[in-house]
Amino acid sequence: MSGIVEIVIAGLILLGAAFVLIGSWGLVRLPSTMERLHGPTKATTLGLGGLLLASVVFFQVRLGVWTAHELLISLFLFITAPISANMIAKVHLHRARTGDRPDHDGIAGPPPRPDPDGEGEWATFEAPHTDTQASIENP
Amino acid sequence: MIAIALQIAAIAIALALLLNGWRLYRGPALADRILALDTMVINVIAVIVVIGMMGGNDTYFEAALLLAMVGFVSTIAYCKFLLRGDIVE
Amino acid sequence: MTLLDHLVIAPVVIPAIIAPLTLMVMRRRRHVGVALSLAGCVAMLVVALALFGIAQDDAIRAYPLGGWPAPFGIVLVLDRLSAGMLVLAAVLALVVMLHAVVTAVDRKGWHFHPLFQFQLLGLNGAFLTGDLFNLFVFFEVLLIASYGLMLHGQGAARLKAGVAYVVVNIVGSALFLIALGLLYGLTGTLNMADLGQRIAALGAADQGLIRLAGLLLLAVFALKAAVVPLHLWLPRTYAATAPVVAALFAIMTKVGVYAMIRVVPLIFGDAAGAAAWVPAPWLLPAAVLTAIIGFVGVLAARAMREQAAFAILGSTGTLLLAVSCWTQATTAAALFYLVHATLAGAALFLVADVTLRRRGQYGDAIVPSPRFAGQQATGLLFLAATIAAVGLPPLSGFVAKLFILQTSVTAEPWALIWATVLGTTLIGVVGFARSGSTLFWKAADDADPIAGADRSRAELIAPATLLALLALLTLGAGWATAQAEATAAQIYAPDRYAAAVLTEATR
Amino acid sequence: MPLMLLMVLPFAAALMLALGARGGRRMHVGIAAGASAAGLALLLLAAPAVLAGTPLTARIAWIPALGLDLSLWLDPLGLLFAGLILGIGLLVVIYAQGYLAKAEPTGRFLSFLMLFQGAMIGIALSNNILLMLIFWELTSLSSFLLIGFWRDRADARQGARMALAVTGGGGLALIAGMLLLGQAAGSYELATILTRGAVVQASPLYPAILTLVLLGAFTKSAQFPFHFWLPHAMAAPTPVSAYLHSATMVKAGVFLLARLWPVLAGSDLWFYLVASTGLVTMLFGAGVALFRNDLKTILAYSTISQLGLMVMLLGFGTPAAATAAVFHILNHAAFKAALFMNAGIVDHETGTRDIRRLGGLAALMPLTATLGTLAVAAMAGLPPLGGFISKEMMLEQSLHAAQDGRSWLVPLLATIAATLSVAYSLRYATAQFFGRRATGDVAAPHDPGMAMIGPSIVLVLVALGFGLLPMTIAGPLVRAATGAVIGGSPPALDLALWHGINPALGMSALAVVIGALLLWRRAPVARWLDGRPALDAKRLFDGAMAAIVARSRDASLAIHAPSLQRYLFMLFAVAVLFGIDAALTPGGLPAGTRATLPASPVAVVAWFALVVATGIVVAMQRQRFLALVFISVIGLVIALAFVHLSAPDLALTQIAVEVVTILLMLLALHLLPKVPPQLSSLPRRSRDALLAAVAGIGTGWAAWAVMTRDLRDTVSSFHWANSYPGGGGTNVVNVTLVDFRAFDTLGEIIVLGIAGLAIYALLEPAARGTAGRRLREWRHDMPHSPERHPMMFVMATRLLLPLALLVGLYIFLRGHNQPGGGFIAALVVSIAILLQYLASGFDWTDDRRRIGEHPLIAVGVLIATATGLGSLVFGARFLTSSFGYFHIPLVGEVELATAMFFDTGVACVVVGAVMMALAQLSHVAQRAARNRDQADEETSA
Amino acid sequence: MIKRLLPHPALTAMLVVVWLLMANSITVGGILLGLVFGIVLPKFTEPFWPDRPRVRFRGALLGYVGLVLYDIVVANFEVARLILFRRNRDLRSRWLVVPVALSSPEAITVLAATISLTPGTVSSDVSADGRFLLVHALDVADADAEIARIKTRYEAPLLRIFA
Amino acid sequence: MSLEFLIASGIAVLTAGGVYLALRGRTFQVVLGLTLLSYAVNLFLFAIGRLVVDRPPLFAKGVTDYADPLPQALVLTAIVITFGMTALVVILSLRSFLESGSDQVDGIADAVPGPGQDRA
Repeated sequence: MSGIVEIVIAGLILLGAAFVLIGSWGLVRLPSTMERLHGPTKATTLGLGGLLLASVVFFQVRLGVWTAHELLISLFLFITAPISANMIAKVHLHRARTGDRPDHDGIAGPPPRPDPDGEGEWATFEAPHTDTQASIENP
Repeated sequence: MIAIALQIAAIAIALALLLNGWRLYRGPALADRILALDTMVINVIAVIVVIGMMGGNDTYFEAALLLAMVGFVSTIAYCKFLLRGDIVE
Repeated sequence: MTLLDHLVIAPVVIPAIIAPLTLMVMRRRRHVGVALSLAGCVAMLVVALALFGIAQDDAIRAYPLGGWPAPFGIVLVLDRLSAGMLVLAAVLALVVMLHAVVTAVDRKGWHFHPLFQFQLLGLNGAFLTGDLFNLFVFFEVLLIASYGLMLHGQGAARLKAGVAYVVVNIVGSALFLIALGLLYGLTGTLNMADLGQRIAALGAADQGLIRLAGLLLLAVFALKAAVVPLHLWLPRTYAATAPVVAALFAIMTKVGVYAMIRVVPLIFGDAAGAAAWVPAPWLLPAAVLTAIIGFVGVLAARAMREQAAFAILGSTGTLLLAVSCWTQATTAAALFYLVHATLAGAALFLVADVTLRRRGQYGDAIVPSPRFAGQQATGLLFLAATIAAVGLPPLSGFVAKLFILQTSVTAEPWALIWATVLGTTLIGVVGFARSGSTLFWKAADDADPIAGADRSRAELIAPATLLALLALLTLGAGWATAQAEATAAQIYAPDRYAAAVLTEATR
Repeated sequence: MPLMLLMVLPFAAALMLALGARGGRRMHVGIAAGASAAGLALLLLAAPAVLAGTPLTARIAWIPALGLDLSLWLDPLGLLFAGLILGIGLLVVIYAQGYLAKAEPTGRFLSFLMLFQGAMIGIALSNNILLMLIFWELTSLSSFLLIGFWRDRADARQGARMALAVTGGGGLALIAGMLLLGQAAGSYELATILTRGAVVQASPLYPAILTLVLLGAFTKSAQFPFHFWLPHAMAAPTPVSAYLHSATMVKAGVFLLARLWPVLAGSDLWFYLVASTGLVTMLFGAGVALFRNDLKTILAYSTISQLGLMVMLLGFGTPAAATAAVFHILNHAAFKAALFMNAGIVDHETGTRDIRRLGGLAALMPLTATLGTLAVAAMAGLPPLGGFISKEMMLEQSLHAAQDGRSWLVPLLATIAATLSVAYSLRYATAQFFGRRATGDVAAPHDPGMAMIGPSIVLVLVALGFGLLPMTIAGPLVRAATGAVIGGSPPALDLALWHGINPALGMSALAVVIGALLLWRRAPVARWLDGRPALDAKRLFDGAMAAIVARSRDASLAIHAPSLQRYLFMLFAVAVLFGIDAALTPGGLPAGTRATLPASPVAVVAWFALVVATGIVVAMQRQRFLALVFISVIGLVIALAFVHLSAPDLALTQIAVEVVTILLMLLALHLLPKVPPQLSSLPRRSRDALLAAVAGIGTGWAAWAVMTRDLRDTVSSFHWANSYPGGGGTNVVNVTLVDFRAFDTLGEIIVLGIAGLAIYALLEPAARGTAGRRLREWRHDMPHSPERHPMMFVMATRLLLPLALLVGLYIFLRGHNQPGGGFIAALVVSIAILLQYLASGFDWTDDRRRIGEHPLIAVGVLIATATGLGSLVFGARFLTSSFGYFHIPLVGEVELATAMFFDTGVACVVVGAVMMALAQLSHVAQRAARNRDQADEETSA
Repeated sequence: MIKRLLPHPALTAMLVVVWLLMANSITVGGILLGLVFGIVLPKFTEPFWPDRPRVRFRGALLGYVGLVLYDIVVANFEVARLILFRRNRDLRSRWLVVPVALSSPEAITVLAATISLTPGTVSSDVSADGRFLLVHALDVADADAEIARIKTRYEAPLLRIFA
Repeated sequence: MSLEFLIASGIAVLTAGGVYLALRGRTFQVVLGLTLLSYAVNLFLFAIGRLVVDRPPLFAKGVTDYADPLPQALVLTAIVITFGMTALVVILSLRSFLESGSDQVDGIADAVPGPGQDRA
């Protein structure tokens, strides 16, 4: 194993680990739910990404074959992580609005209405319209 | 060198897990806890990858892949439960 | 390798095929499903009888599944004990199934037939297997099928009792797994014959753990067999479920006893060090209490099903009195009684079923009701069933009790055993005399007979068949006791078992 | 063979009567009488040989293991008894024809009667004491049926139950006694036992044997203090009383004493127990009889008294006394049966049995009165009837008996008893037949037809004959029977009315005189007695019984309270107790010496998370939802542990199962109440916590002890070595599952399949009935967002479905060689489909599914089983796998294994069961929601 | 013919690639098997994904992916700095309402996912009529500039891809 | 601290928690208790194969050090069976609640009947 490759691998590992840690630190230290939601995205993206890249290189060197399948993990996370974030945000919005503790709104305050002039409301607060093309409400 | 880096990474991730645990324990909102759990799953994937490299075999890949794929399902389900009560409508 | 050699797997394979088939056809063609199910029961009986015949040569046959030799793979073992249990299960199943079809209980809910077949699969597998973990698996099969059957038809009381039944048994399964873990962790094997040999070779440091494993196994089996104080689930469960199902369950408690009889001499025999005959000191007092509580319950019961449930409890106690002596002779007596008690318990439940169907709103409560259709015939059946249940002559229960009393006389606490057997019999007699005279003699004043004269007499066939079988068992008691003795002789020769199982040729 | 025929006849008759219960009354009587007569004829045929000293025997081997054979013999004693049974049986059957009302079910009645007759014959003929036990208990049972024949009458039912309880209970004691006797004598064959009296009496078991046997005999023969059931058995139809309670059943006890006389008699213990019991009973019965007013009750107490007499005689243990007993058996049978029939006639004709409402019947019913008076005379022991002779013999013997050294005591008491019996006998006759005329409810009673009166004529003639020509009629039989009783050569016999003047004659005369005087002065005593609260055995018995039942009920209810918590506590407690037991074995539960593995920081953190999460789950009383979240944490930690500890398959399974479990619980939680459960009391929680702690520490310690031990050769080294060459796969866990232990897996998928079926059966009807109503009444318990199907989520699941299926296929295909396999693949697929349900709703998804859960489960089990059977075709064992490597152009080397088919079956069942559980559960929720909407519309409209 | 076999070539291609990645080797057999699955699975799952969008401009797609990856890395460092060094009270976190010109739900989802994946912004909700995205930003000075950036940098290419 | 200790104490904690919860009176708590208990049992069964790090039981020629595959297979079977049982218990308790209106394990009525007065 050549020195440079080793350094690359070690660097990637440390980078990944650092972002994982920072993400979790953000989760702890940021002041309210919506802000905290930003922390873990680092872990999902660069944190794990770094570790997985390190793994790719590592096993290439170790076993002599390209084992790119680690990238699949990232692929799946890229598909799923935004959904998790979205749903958690919805929960936050919903409970902040209906719950008995409105102070959960955090720094940004309550969300503005989508269209200041229109009648519309966010989907969490109002059942999605069924007549728009973007609607996926099942009949 | 890689070994040392892995050790450091392991400790860092362990620390991260502890932090997640703290958030999970403290809340205060349910959304916070779900978020903490979700993050924990991500971090466990990281642990698994690190363990895989430490042990030098890649049979752990599947576990990580599976977690990445289905780990979010429970997060979603918890959210859906809080939003709608009924997770399947 | 002739087809006959493969017959051992038939008791498992037949229901494994019949059950899914009935599941598939049931929705569209009910009668085909019912016919299939009945045919399955008949086939199982035929196979069981054939196996019983094969086992008559006193050889112990091992069937290594997948061709993997014991102890590495799972073996099925055909000996007199397993063959006998198979026949018993098949006979009971056929009769109960007939009754279920005749009384249309199978239509009262979903999936009666597949669950029934799976239940048999579990029973048969448990009787045949020579591997302890596999025994666990089949315990689970028969348990979960029994949950389904127990809840068949539902209703609030049944569901609540079901929760208790299921939860308790799940915890029991957890204990089973822990015991299995200990055994494997200490010996590195799961085959029963192999376990016996390896336990004998364990060092002094392992004695406590192996004793623990043995005791935990005992607890599990005692839970299944409903031994005091682990019996608490039984009265409620059996009284709450459909009587037909309860009739089938008459054999469920016996599976626990079977497991004790199978496992203890084989694994925890003389050579097992601190674990030798490990249940012995605990089992006897528990059996005494079980018999007493059971028959006192018979006396105290206020409904026929409750009474039958307690009778089953009492019979388990009596049975375990014999088992707890752990001698070849008492085990033979126990086996004979086991067969009798199973059929008698089932008969009681079937009679209860017939009665409660005919009494309308009075159900099976032990209160006087107006005259109802077939009161004479039902009363006679009840009389015969109770005679069998308490063990009075002329039915085989008396012979069985004599057998137990005679063989247990060599045991240390024989006086206690005798007093319990005879005393509980008296309590049972009084209890059943009370309920029978109230149900079938006493009539509620000034009331019109309960409608239902059109009730089919066919309902009486199944209970009558069981009682006829008991009569046959009495007449053929000479043969049956000889069978029991031969079976017990095999059980108490674990070396022969081990030799047969562990040296079977590989694939 | 005639013995067997004799034995079978009554049972055959009973069976015929039972089957032909709808036939005519004449036919019924014909069958019963025919059977009795035929039996009697057989007996007569056999009699000469038997009396000549060669007992008939017959034997059919039955249960050699028990020493229980169908072994019969007919010796003189048996002959005497069988003769009584059949002879009186015949008369009773004839009498019953007249007695029973037209509406009564004679078929049933006679069937029971024949059953009883068979049982009695069995007792008389048994040459095997175990066989005798069977018949013994049968008599109790059949008498239960006969006493309770008039089932509508409360006293009949109670009387029947009481008789059964007492005689059946005694029978149980007898069982123990007989078994011990067999043990002591070394045989259950009566003929053999009878020769081993010395052995038995020398045995340490002798007192126990004697006590137990006597318990049986005394209960059956209504000896004090077990007598109380007999008067209440009078609720039976009178033919039954005549048969059972005079001539036969109650004599079974006496017969037993006589039968076992050679073995058991002769000891001091025998004398004291038997003779004194008999004496007391004789006195007591006679005394009570004098003050009763019901005809049958008087007869019942007199029977008790007379039975006491016979028992006492046998208790004396001398051959002469035995002779007297045997002769009195005959006499008593004759006159008592006649008297019962007489009472029945009076009852039948006048409508009452109350002696105070009767009188002067002699004028109206001369024949009845004559017969009654004669029979009473026999009972009173007046010449020239047989009763006189046997009473004389009794008094004579009492003089020879020395009780407790006070030689005057026995004769005195015997005389008193004789006096009393004279008194009640005379009262019985005079009050009914003579004096002031009173006829009960009927104006002009008259003598009944021949069917009813005939039998008593015969009996009274016999009784007369016993007195006038004793040696001719009874001599040979009594002599031979006595010989059989004492087990030696029969003593010289001289039965005659006149033996010259001797003390016995004096005592007898005294008894008659004082008895008559007593009757004269009876009224004041009776009045005095009427004012006293009588000690009523029945009330005592019933009260005791009711109390016992009530206490049993309380105890049973208290023990079996419907409490799952109790069930589980017991189970855990037993397990903990066993743990303690094991820890107390010598050596205890030591830990081993195996080197341990160091723990990494991650492991410590994970452990910490596990412990804290468990604590929170336990402590989370208020928030069930959060408890679930922490369960997820625990699952995650365990999956991590599996990964770390070299179990990738387990980790995969754990991860997938965890998700499904959480979904399931959330679905259920939705419909379950989320109220904070009430806390149980502090002591209870402390108790549970203590138990839990001990259980936890014990389990943990056991795990520690095992883990720190070195393991010898395990069977899994074979699996390791054979998985590739023999199983065709490198993933040993998977090869174990689908090959080495495929049978386990077959069972396991069946468990899953059954779970699916059971769940379906549970949930399918949930929308109806109470549950349906409750679902309809269901209301939101928290504010809900109006959005059902979040767009991003739905879109993501659409892309994820094909991807997840692909992953599932991948995991499935490689499972044999790498972590994975059918089970995990199936879970992945299930989760992918469940995601669709989550995102797009039940209806939408369900419409698009192609295969139902039921066929999946069915087909899965079938595939797995068929794969196993496939190997049979190739001559291999069930579930034998085979595999091969095939070269396919372009693709290259491909491995195909039958295990894959098996795994396909596994996968099908798993998908089916998982989908069944979750889809069905969510469907209930669905229906709940729909019902709710409907209800809302209705209320708003 | 090809159209019928491969109604969704993009999905098929994706499945083949994923398969090869999982199998972790590129062999003829692997590709063939992947193709089989790539053809069968979309067919099989068709009912679950009605109206699959047609994806154009494959080059644009790749460019978009590269752009997003680049942004992710940059944003990661940016946000890491925020988390580590910015005091809470100095955080300028706020809600952004992003009007969306995209119409198909798939496209909107991709846009929202992109926003979420780049640290610093999380798309929290869609308006009920699907015309606005609610985005939470961790720290923005100028909300309108940020909205404009999202629209030009992400939405514009997506409009071309999901034409 | 050794891995063995962590596992053993983990089993102990899970068992204790499971036993305690199973003895509570509400079906949901009992279900949670059973879940904990089954975790404990699975870990126990797994642990009796002894702990091995980085040696998954994937056969390769010449390898002599590997995790015992048999307990793993047993645990797999146990997990599956436990899942089936858990599913049944969950649904059964739900069903019995629907039928009797009380989620007390023995159907004893509540002081506060009906579902849901409290936030989840």
